[in-house]
Amino acid sequence: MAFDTGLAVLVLGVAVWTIAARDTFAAVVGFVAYGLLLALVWVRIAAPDVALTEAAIGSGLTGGLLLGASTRLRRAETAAAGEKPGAALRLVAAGLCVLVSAGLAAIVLLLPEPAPTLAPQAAANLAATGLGNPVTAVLMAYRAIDTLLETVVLLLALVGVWSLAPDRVWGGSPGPRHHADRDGVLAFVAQLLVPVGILVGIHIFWVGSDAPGGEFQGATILAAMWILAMMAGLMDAPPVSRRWLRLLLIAGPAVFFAIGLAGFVMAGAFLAYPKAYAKLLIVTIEVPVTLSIAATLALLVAGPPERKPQR
Amino acid sequence: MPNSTTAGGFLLVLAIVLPAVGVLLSVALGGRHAERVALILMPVGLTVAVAIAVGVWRTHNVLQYFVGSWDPPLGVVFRADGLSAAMIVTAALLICGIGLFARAQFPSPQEAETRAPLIFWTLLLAVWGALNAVFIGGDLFNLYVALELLTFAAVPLVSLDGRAETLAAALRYLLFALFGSILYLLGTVLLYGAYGTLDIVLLSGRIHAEPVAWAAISLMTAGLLAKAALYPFHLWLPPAHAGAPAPASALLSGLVVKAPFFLVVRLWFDVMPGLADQAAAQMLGILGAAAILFGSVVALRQARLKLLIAYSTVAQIGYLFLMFPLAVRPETGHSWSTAAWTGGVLQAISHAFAKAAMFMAAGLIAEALGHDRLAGLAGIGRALPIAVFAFGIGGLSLMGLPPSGGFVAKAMLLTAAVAEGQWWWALVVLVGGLLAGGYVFLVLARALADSIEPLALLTTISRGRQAVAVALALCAVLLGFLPLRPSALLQIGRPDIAVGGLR
Amino acid sequence: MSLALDALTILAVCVGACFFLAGTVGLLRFPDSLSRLHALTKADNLGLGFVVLGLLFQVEGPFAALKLISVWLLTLLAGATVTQLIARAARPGGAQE
Amino acid sequence: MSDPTLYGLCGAVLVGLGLYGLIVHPQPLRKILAFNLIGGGVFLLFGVVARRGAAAGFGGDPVPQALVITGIVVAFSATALAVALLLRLFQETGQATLQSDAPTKARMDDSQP
Repeated sequence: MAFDTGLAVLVLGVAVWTIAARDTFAAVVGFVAYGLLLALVWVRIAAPDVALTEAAIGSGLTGGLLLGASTRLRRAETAAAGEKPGAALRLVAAGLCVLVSAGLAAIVLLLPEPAPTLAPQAAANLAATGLGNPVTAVLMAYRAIDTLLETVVLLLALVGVWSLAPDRVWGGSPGPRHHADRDGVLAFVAQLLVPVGILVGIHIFWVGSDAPGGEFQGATILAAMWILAMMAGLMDAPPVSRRWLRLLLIAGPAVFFAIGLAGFVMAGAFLAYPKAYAKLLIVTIEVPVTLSIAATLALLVAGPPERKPQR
Repeated sequence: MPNSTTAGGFLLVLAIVLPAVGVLLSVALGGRHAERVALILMPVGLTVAVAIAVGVWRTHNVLQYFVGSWDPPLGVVFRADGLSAAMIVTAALLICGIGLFARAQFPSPQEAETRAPLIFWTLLLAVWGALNAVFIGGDLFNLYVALELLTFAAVPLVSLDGRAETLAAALRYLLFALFGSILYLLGTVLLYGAYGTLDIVLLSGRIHAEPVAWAAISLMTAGLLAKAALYPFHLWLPPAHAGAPAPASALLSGLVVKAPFFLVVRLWFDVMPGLADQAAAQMLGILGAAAILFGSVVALRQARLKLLIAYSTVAQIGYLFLMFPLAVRPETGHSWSTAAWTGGVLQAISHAFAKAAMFMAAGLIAEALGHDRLAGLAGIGRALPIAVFAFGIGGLSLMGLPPSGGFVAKAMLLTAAVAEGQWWWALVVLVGGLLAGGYVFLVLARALADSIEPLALLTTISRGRQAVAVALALCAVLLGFLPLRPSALLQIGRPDIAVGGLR
Repeated sequence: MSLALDALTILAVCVGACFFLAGTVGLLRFPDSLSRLHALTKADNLGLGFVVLGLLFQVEGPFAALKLISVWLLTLLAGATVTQLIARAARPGGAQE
Repeated sequence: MSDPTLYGLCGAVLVGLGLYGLIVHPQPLRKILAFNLIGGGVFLLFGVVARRGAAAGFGGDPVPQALVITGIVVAFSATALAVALLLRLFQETGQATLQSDAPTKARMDDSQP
């Protein structure tokens, strides 16, 4: 209990810092710490799968993205900070927010006892999916449609990011070219870390069917390794018009749709799996989905094309 | 309510899968083929939409699909009632029209892939899939994913031309939309915490009038209002809708803002039927009235055609929310509540057609003149008569003059307001109609005036594109021939209102 | 036996915590970036080393032990790299591409 | 007070804090940051709901836990899109603000839609 109270206070403290800090860069650093602490909270409330996702995506990828943006925007940020609204408006806003928080807190205290839960149903149907991790069963079987649409959401976000490229660089590569400094620290660490990271990513993905982990968490680690390799200059970001890249991006959702539609024939419904092959089919979906998500996440961080295509 | 997949339920799956697969194909095949993918899918998707409507009409019951054969609350259900069917058909017709209209603006490149066509055609399909997902979603979290899908498909359309002001408009739109989504999600969390299900039908059976439910519904409604750009959350809409390319404006103003409205209707009439609070409904009505008056007055003062039309969207969205104080009756089965409900939904549909037609006409005018300043419109009525005609009959529906869908919709709201003794809403409807007449005539008077010097058009505008605009405007007119009473199709799937409602 | 192991664990983790504490104090109190980094990395690497050492007495099987040791090694690697990069940026004249 | 309730209260405060940041910060990047802060709070509330539903040998209800994973990924993609828009806006105008649109207005009048 004491630990939990301390942790909650720490989370709140870092959150206040993130909002109140004068410098945007400092606020983002606070946000990264916030994400890591939240991951710890997720472990405390018995959600290790979420903890992994929060640490990898919520804190890691989002933090990296925002850190990069805040350094690029540093000058503009300080200029824009002057437009802060007056004290009266801030007071009204503070009042409103206290009200919202108080209302939510009251509702948390009012939540029914015993709490409604779908855990028994999720457990009862677990055998039909061949999986051991109920969270993966929800993501890949019971509510597979959410995950399927999710992969399309990710793809659309990437299309949206790419759409921001100026026309003259369309088809080119995202971001500045990072030149490899073969003796540099970053290149050294990338050569050492990337193979290990890929192994860890695959491991996290693979154990996901029975233990904490899964395609989103594994894919994030793979994406991070790709980003590291690009930053160290070991490999360049691919031009966005490359056919293999496009196919890699859609492979996951495409296989997901294909097996989902095959469910009409095999199991009598969209996204249904015949019991005997359920686990096999789920893994068949998860492998390309993991690769596609990894590529999408890495390219989302890399941003829109900025260099002219070389023809 | 049947408790398993109904015959024809697979059509609902197709309504989502077809556009989504189209998105994947466009990305994989690249910008040279994206247009073809969309053009092939348009008639197929339209057929599916009509088939869904026919299915709902013939069985006089909801179409339902249990995804993966999992029963709710564990699984996710797609459901199409009469309202969904009407919206799906509207969306399909409009998407087909917008697709045909956009061909000249986003042609497939001959050699290397170019940016704008790839993005436009991919996102057009994405918007379609997302809209269908919203219209048939039976699960609150699945609807959240569908809403996000819609946001990510719609926002890049705003900044397709990459100008600084459209980038700013897109960013502002995205921030509002994300704010709306997170509030919606928060409400969903509270509902699950209290009732242990996200399925709309199960939830409607378990929900009580208690603080948790009030808080959840208020949060979700507030979030959806931000996405629907109801006053005072309208700030993002005019620059975004006016700055986008014409086909995208038609899509955004005609369809995309209707999705959050549709979900507010779902929440108020399906998730908590009979629980809705009169005071809260009056509040929504007041915001709607403010939107009508504010949007119309600001539209009158615009110097640019597309901004004028965008502000008119702000006003017309206001009408949608007048249905809440009139249709929300704790004692259900009152025939006037059904009339107001139907009026609101009809307004959403007829505005979709009319506004899309008007944005298309404005786009053509701007393309021909090289600008869309109202002051320089003189003579355009002679040069582009068909486009101006489309604008005019679209405007008919906005004013609520017969024969038009807007007339039927507004007449129903009006009669309901008078019959229920809430005459102040009737006043708002009438004043709003007058103001709409003002800004439509403002444009028409300028366009039909003779120009002093001969008008030099930058390009010739094909008759085909003008015809698409007219066709959509005529759809809005055709809706005006619907009988002036609650529509039977729209009532399918809502037994609680239909009891005493259908004459 | 298990009591002795527990005692060893507690001892090692406490020593590790002391290093963390020292490192944090250094981070807060030292005047410039380079000496802050100096305090932070030395202390943290040793601190985490002791914590991992302490936990090694509690693990079941060699695989879990391997995992713990690789956590330490990876942190060392990441810490060393980031320190290098920050130090380079903080050096008079700034980062050189 | 059990620990899920404690974290539930924490989540409630986080939502309020983020909301405050979203309203008062003029810089879009800070708004994006605040949006992520709210997201963390909402997800935490969902996690508390999951923890309260611990049953059938599971430490928490797996359904909300899975939905949170989906939500975190959606929030990340939203952040990526918003950041990309903001950086592009900065490239074009040299500013990173949505408030003072005075210079853009003048151009809007004579630019073609």
